[in-house]
Amino acid sequence: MNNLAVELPGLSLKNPIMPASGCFGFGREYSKFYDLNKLGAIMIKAATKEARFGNATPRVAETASGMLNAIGLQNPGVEKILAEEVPFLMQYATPVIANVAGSTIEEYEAVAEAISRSSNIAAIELNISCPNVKEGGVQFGTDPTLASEVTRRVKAKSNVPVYVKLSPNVTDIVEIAKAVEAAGADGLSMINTLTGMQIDLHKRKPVLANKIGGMSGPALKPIAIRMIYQVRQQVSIPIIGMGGITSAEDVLEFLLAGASAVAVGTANFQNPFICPEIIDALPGVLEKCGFSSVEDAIGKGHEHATADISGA
Amino acid sequence: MNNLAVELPGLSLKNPIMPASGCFGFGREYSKFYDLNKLGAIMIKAATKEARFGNATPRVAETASGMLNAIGLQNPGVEKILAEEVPFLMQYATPVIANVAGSTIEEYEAVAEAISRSSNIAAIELNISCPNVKEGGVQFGTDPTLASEVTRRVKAKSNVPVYVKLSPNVTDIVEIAKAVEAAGADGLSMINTLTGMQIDLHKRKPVLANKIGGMSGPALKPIAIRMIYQVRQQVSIPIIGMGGITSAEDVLEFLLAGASAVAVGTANFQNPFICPEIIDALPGVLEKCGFSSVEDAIGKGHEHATADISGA
Amino acid sequence: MITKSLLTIEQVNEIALDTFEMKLKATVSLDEVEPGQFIHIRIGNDNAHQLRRPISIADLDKPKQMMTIVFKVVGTGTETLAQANVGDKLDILLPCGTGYPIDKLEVQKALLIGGGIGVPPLYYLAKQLVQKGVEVIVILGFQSKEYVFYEEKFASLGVCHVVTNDGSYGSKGFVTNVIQEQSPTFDYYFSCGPTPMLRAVSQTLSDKKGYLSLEERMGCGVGTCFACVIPTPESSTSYKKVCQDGPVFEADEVIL
Amino acid sequence: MITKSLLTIEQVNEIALDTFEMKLKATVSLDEVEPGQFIHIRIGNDNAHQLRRPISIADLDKPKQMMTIVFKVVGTGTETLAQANVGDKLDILLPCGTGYPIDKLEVQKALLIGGGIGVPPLYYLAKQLVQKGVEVIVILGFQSKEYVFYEEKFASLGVCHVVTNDGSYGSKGFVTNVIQEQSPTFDYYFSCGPTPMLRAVSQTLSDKKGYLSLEERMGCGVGTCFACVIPTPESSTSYKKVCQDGPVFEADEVIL
Ligand SMILES: Cc1cc2nc3c(=O)[nH]c(=O)nc-3n(C[C@H](O)[C@H](O)[C@H](O)COP(=O)(O)OP(=O)(O)OC[C@H]3O[C@@H](n4cnc5c(N)ncnc54)[C@H](O)[C@@H]3O)c2cc1C
Ligand SMILES: Cc1cc2nc3c(=O)[nH]c(=O)nc-3n(C[C@H](O)[C@H](O)[C@H](O)COP(=O)(O)OP(=O)(O)OC[C@H]3O[C@@H](n4cnc5c(N)ncnc54)[C@H](O)[C@@H]3O)c2cc1C
Ligand SMILES: Cc1cc2nc3c(=O)[nH]c(=O)nc-3n(C[C@H](O)[C@H](O)[C@H](O)COP(=O)(O)O)c2cc1C
Ligand SMILES: Cc1cc2nc3c(=O)[nH]c(=O)nc-3n(C[C@H](O)[C@H](O)[C@H](O)COP(=O)(O)O)c2cc1C
Ligand code: FES
Ligand code: FES
Repeated sequence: MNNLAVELPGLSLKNPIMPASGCFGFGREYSKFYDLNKLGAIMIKAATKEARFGNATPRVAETASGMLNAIGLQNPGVEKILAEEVPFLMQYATPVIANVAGSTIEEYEAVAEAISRSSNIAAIELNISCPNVKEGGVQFGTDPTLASEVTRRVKAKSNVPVYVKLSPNVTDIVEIAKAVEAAGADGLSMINTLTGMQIDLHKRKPVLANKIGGMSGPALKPIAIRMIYQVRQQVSIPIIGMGGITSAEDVLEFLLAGASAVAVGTANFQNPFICPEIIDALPGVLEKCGFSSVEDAIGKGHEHATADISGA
Repeated sequence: MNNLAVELPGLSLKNPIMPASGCFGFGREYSKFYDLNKLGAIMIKAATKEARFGNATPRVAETASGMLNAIGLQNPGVEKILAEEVPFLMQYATPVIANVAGSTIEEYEAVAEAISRSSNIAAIELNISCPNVKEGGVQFGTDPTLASEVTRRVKAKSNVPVYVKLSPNVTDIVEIAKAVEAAGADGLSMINTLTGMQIDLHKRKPVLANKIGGMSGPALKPIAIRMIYQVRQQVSIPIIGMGGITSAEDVLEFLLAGASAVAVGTANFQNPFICPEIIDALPGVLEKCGFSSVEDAIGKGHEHATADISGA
Repeated sequence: MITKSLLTIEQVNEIALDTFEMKLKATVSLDEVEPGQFIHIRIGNDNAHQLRRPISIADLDKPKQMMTIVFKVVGTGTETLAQANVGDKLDILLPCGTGYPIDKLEVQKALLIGGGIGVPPLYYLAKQLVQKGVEVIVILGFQSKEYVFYEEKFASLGVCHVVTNDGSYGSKGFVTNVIQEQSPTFDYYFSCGPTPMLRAVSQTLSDKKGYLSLEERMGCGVGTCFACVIPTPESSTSYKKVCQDGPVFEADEVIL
Repeated sequence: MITKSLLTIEQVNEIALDTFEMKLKATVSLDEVEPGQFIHIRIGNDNAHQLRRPISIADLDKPKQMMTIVFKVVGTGTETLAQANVGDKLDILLPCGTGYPIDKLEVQKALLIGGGIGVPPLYYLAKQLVQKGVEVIVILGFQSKEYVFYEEKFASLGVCHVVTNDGSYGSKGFVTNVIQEQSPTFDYYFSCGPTPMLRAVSQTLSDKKGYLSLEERMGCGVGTCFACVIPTPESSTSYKKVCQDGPVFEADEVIL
């Protein structure tokens, strides 16, 4: 038996590790580093209705144990992605999760509809949390009413499960999570980046052309763990967790907090082999911490173990 | 002329560097490392009406380029602080800023009143953002109506300027900043910690006894810079900035974002000499970046320099 | 007075599983250092690690300005420390905390009880006691055989019992089992180890006078942040700080 | 194909103010590496630095598997790199990007124009061109005298003009001033330096064929993150990726 396997709506994962949207392109580049069959799933880069160029450069900056990005949803548009990018991934026995973005509810609906006409996509990750575009994106993720509305309408157009990707830039993440659960979301994906800024001391202006960007990487992990832990206590749909994962130990921490699977983003840039390395290390870490399987560990950080009096 | 001096409501600072509340106790310990006269000001540990023990331990955890704390406002109560702690600081020509906390508006008022009876406190830092107590604290900092109400009532009881300390755990920090400005705040102090969690893989429960704690340190800096930059554009009262400062370069980044002075918290734990070291390094950093003084740099990250075509 | 200084690593040895002994050369005087005190070590020199790590002083050679520490790799900080090379410098605060007040005690016979990484500070304590003419009996508890260290060193100073949780070395069980079986006589006991062990020890020896050295997660290590407080019996808000008032306390001074 | 490997540092020298030359020994073959390609270097081995740093290949000795890089300390990453010791290993991605396509070009005479830290990749390019029998003319621009490096190395390969912004060495001004004054004849120009310089160069030489090597902040360095895109003339959404399609582009292929 494979003790890494996880069953989620629409997703039979051989292991709980997938690259995060926007950090793996459409898989071609990293497929030269290793066999993508190894991955639990692949979350591809955000799709909008039409092609977008995205923001001006610089688009990234490094922060302490993290980075800022303001790519701005650059993509060739959903039809081109389905026609030219996704077929490449069909050679792998690895489910593809499409990240759906938009500026209006109608655009979200149109992208979801296009994806539903394809048979190559296993699930939708509904991105209501992109902090890097002027319109849409994050405002849908910070207002429970809008979040609920876009979820409901995208669900109606979709023939695959919809995981709603939440923004951490909110006062009360549980409120948003409950709203999208009530609106029919099949799962949650959390968290997207936290908005931040870096200022260039010599140029006397923000480093990023977009001024503000989304912070990702290990710096974000405590925030992600806290939010997943809180949401897990009040919502019952499964959570795909992400935010600063760089090791199998981090994966277990997300499982304990209540995630059923995880995505690895920024760490791919530091180490292109990070996903397979984590997958290889995970069984050992589970065993060392006394878990028989991934399923066994999910949510276990909510039960409280008692201390022992051993001498060491 | 001292090019580090800054004038703020109630505070004539010889330099813009002060230790942050909760990271410097009441000054006694660090006074053994260096002369506290060196500091621009001192923000002392939070005071409540009665003595509080705070949370159970463990109270701190390390995160990537940051830490979590859940001290829980442990303090001997405002009267004891005024009688037993503050007099020690009176030997120094360094203004003392008292951090005022509470669970109810009445408690905040009572603490502010007690402080106003003392002549040793130069300003109040109104802590409506402590994430580590069950009641009060952060809820006042996340709701603009409550934030405005507590500010207005504390202002009415105070005879020194009131700097309201904002929580970053909000969807829209500008809204809160505007509310407290309208309620009469003399300045802002931003930001407090971002709530996070860490889970112990072996014990299968959150590391902190309080489960959730506040994240501070360099990991927080991009968030602080972004929030100060945003607030600076819409609010005119001065800002004391903080969040992850570990160097004079960081200080300049906060000044450019719009802070008029800064506080250094977590970095004191890594290096007890961090405040004097930053103060000594600041003139050189200002000069290298073309600023004649601290006042000259404040808010300068909002004007956009043009690129040059130099060969390097 | 606590100062910040650099210690040069002169030697690193793995003396038991995951357990490293490090010999450090100081440039500042170590004359004022007392048994039971600790150093607060910065990890790395960038921002990755914000908190220092408290490690007890396991041995001192004051004339030579040499210090020994012994630590177990349990996380990223101690792992980084274990990978340091001879010649590297450690940024430390020293001496931290309040040690065992042996100069103020009337003691002929002492019982030393150490558990796991609580063993190291007892070694310098034992040496100091023996030098003062005190007879020492030592009980050391470890998880299992692979983790045992310093047995011979202690044995050269007095009677030394080793106990392992799984019985893979010495007797099987906890340090408290040895206390109960051996019922040693002594004036004072001195114990260091994880809190559950100290709790068991102080309950078992509730009719004796003793000192406990506590472990608590620390922020500043110098008394400012209130991370490391432990409640005391006086009132519901009374406390001591492990980093400053401790790590060594009289057994009845704190509530474990 | 890009691979991840470790390079061992065999030598580090400060060759100009804040400018370091590093000689690196590879364990993988460097035979496929082309002039203008870069390596993407991990900084440190903990989490403090999430992004690798792109540094051009300044010279290669393929039989000996030796590589030279030259970099200027401008921030925390290059500062950490400059503090590395001989014997340390660098975790790198190699070879990244697309270099100067000199094997596909008909060229007798080439003009090389480098600015600041854009100078290094031109050195290996110049060597390769000269080896192919191409005559090279070199113009190097630096901020000021203290930053000048590799002048003699280039001078041994062809005519080399140095210009500094402040005139403290060579002629005063920008590389474009030298182009205008000297009006050199050539078939192709090859330029590398900061974007404003490349823009000026390509405007000055708008009637000539040339290649530009661009600098852009990078995330992945391998084409997945879209951090490093540059617009191209075809449409309002058309682009190239500096890390993958570049860093070398034909001058009219991209919009600077
Ligand atoms: C006064 C005192 C003396 C000590 N002396 C020794 C000694 O001589 N040898 C030795 O091996 N260990 C000793 N310890 C325990 C040692 O400090 C921890 O094992 C060490 O800090 C773990 O760091 P880490 O980064 O490897 O673990 P991590 O778990 O990654 O550390 C994360 C954080 O938790 C803290 N932490 C984790 N475990 C402990 C613990 N048991 N006690 C206190 N803080 C902890 C760390 O300091 C750090 O802030 C002592 C602790 C104290 C309080
Ligand atoms: C293809 C390519 C080749 C390069 N070759 C060289 C070389 O041979 N020698 C050399 O000295 N420099 C070279 N650079 C520039 C070099 O990458 C930067 O100077 C370096 O990344 C700065 O890192 P830092 O941490 O010191 O600076 P920081 O400012 O602290 O870096 C912060 C972030 O900004 C990025 N960044 C900062 N400046 C630049 C820049 N000018 N270009 C791209 N990214 C930048 C860093 O990579 C990092 O992600 C090259 C850049 C590119 C794109
Ligand atoms: C360069 C970059 C691009 C990203 N693009 C997207 C995107 O298109 N859609 C999306 O939902 N999230 C995007 N994200 C967010 C990540 O998917 C992920 O939620 C976040 O980075 C936190 O995970 P990490 O810390 O492992 O990177 C992007 C992140 C980065 C760093
Ligand atoms: C251990 C600790 C205790 C703190 N206690 C208080 C407090 O009592 N009152 C308060 O307003 N802020 C408190 N803070 C928040 C700091 O004052 C500061 O806002 C925050 O830590 C960000 O700055 P830094 O990253 O430099 O630490 C505390 C922070 C830490 C780390
Ligand atoms: S560790 Fe800060 S008070 Fe003890
Ligand atoms: S740096 Fe990631 S696509 Fe170029």
